[in-house]
Amino acid sequence: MSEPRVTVTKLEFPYSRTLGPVLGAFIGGLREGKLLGIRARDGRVLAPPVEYDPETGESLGSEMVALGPEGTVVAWTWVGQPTAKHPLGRPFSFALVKPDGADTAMVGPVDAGSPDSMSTGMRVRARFNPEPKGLVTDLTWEPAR
Amino acid sequence: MASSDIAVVATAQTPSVREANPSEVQLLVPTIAAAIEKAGIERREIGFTCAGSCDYLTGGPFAFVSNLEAAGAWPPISESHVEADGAWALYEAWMRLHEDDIDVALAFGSGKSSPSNPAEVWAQQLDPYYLAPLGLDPVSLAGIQAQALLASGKATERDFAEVVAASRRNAKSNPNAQLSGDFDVDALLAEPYFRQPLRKHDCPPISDGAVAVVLARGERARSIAAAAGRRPAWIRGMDHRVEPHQPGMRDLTSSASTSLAARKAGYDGGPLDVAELCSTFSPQELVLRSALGLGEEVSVNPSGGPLAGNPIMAVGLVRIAEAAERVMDGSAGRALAHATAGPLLQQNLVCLMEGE
Amino acid sequence: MSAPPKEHLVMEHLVTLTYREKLTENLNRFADNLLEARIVGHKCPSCGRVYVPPKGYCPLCVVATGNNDEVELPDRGTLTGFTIITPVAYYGQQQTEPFVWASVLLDGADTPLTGQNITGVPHSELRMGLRVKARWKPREQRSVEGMTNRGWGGFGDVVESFEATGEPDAGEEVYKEHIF
Amino acid sequence: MRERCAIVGVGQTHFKKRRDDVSIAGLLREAVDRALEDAQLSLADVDAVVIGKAPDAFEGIVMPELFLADALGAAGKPLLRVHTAGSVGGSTVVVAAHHVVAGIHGTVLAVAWEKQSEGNAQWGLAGGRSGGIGAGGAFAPWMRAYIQQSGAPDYIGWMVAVKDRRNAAKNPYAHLKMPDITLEEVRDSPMLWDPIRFQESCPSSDGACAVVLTAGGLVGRSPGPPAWIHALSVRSELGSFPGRNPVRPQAGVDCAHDVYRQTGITNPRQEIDMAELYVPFSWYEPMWLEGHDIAGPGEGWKMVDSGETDIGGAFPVNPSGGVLSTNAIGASGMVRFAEAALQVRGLAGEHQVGEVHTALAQAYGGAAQYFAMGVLRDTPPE
Repeated sequence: MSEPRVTVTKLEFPYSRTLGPVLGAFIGGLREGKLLGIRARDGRVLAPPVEYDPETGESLGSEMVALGPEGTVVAWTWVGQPTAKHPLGRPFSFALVKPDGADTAMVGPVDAGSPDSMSTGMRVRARFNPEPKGLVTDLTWEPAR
Repeated sequence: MASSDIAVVATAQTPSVREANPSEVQLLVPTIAAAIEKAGIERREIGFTCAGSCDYLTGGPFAFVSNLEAAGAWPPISESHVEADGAWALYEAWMRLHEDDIDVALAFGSGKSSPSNPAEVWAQQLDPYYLAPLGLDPVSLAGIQAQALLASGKATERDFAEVVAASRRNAKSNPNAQLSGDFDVDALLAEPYFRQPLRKHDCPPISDGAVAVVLARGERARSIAAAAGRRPAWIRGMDHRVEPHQPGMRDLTSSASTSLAARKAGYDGGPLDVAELCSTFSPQELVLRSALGLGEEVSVNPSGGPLAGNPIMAVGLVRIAEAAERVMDGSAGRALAHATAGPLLQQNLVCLMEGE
Repeated sequence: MSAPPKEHLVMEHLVTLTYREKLTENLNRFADNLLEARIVGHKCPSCGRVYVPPKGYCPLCVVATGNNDEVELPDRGTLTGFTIITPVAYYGQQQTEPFVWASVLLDGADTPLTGQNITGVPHSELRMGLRVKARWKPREQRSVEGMTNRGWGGFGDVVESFEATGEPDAGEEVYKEHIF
Repeated sequence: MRERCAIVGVGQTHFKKRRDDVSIAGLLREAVDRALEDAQLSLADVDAVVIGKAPDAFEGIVMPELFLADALGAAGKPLLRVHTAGSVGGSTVVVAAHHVVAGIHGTVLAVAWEKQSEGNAQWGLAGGRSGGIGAGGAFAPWMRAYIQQSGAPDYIGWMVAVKDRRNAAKNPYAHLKMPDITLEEVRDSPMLWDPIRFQESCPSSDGACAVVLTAGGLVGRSPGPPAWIHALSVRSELGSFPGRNPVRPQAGVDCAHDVYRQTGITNPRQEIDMAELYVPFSWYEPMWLEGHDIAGPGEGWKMVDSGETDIGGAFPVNPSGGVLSTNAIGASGMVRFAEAALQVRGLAGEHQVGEVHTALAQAYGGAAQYFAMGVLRDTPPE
């Protein structure tokens, strides 16, 4: 019997997601070089801005708060061999970054060149895509000078 | 919610392998048949069947429909499906057995990870606005968690390696394991990073597999077990809890939902012989041990756990099956099984079982 | 703050997932045979039903079937059901004209081949019971690339169509249990 | 243990072709908030959340309930995802109710949804491949077989379409509202899959539905009238095998007989006051009337013909406008239960059919192989 044939199935679709006011404000903000969070009822500022309190489900309204442009690395890992699905084509860090002014951290890529440049507590700065695509990938972090 | 008269009475699973040539249904056909045969029951005695699988892992919308062909669905059966690990299918079947009108239920879980790139599939499980477009793969997420654990001072990289060495050592006696053997911790630590601070061996293998579990109630559970010369693994309690999704909005170095589920399942921290934990990455075993308050005397993952074989969508139910087998064969008096779902232990299920 | 412009409230995200897998042994042998213009199914050792394409098990008896259960079938059978599909446009859709989607029960089989094209009669004369025979593509044009393990596309691209034979229609007893 | 269980809150979104004003979370919360308001409860009162939707590929998110956990106020609670194809909305109510009936939890929130405009359901139904036949293409041969077997005239399908679209005009949440649609308009609409015409087919909708279920002892917390659950059943069968009767699937027969048995109903046509049935193509109304033994063989279409299934008829079917008027696939099965509950509670507003003591809710899915059914009443079980 011959070696079994390899079959390839591709599931591909260009999804079109409606964002609503809160997510829309964040993604729209990136287009304008702004980083936004949202204020919860208890005063905490959540980044990325979510529509409902993660603990209680309470609706948070839409009081957006300007954050950054710098932030602090809370935790990180190093991606030595990025794949085509990753936001950067060269080695980078996926990190939890707490933007200045926020009480929570968000996951994003840090374009740091080498894992030796990375450390918990390091300061990073937001870099915005000059040709925004309207995706969260319009935001990249880089080590602050 | 503790109920003392529902038990696991039979289990069957495929070996965990890197690539199985049979289709997912073909893996399920003999597995379900074996569980039913071990229970010594007629197929028609099953009053409720519940399946767990993932369309996107199999690679097509409605993929779960094919799995019905392994469940003996003619004449029609009372059946449901969860888009989740088979452990949640077992939860639904266990719940259904509380209603007194049926005595036997079947739960199964199945998944073939080999056709896909799991890193790409599971990135699509994340928040579609803030996380999925980053191509944020589960290994990178686990790397972030591992680093947070190191920074918290709760663990060291050597601890991670020791988990791996123990897993593969335990797996030597598990015929269904995919990875097993004797490994030196220092040698493991000399391996290069894959996602710093994780090395490849800190991550689970890519696996195909299936598992089926028969539950029975009261006298029927006793008679089934007696006929097989074993004892039922009585489910003393079962519960599952979820946490907020965003990794930055919860403490990654602990697992609050595991602790809560264990408490709700009636686990009081008392003596335990075996714990089968769905610790997909080595640091997660440390997080789960701590969340459950397991002492050194507890045998954790005697099967080797997910690091020795990770058939996603079955792997959680495999934990329950492995723990139940220890109770049924009398080698454990009290056993705890854990299953998880979502990124970085977002959702956790705990099942507490005892012998007579 | 002012409301963001409407176009900023939509996010376009192309999701692409690729699945590569070996054909199951039963389908791979089925494919080998199709390329040679032979149609080989599995006969359930328990109930005797013949499945084509072979599933590798009988879903009614829930027992596995294997190479020892192979049976060759004629390339001739009966139309058991059909729909004229007017294709709707969607991402990846290549069909633009109405097409026939018919089920053909080969003589001796217990499961129909679905999704077949029927020629030799106008669409208006399609009917259950119509007798048809495979019009095989030339050997070098036969392809089984579209086959997958996932329950659809199980017949590859090996025939031009099933063509009406002109035989008298089969009776209702032949197709009434196969309205799919 | 068997606890009594009632639906005390019902919420739906406004269903539309594209809800471009909200995120997925926002869409779900619209239904959840309405259901909680109806029950006069808050998220804090909910012990567990059960969520259902059709295939994940419709929106391109694997197990979306995980990212939606926050918006559902599920943190610290059990969250269970059901997926049984088109029947899933009904199955979700059934699974949620079992949490209560089994005595596991006191108050359960059930949510079902689909935001079809994020993707394309035809692409999803085709498994992402070219040459998809759509649900209509799959079901058309069976409808043709029904028409042949029953001798039903063509216009029966048109009548169902007219009835449901006109009913939908009375339902504030329905998607397609066509108060003036005529038989001629349906008859003259394009043939999609013979015998199904465009106006005899369901739309593609964005929307969500939510239901609050609570144990008998907790019903008093909600001021509105409860809809008591008297029977629940699910049945599944193989979608294709030699000898299968897809026109009258045995799983549908068994499921119906199971709920009749549980409620002691011996003559469903007499003892049930109204039904919400999953009818995505018009011919499925008579097919289910017969397939669930509400009407005898060949009698289902006559119930349609005589107006018996109209809002003012003796056995109203789909006064909400049904799936023919509103189809966010994952939600559609739950809407059947929600609308049946509204009827029993006397809260259906303009499409209330009168006094309803006993209502039947039904959903089906896959190749007409998955069934979920329930019987609701205005009085508690004994």
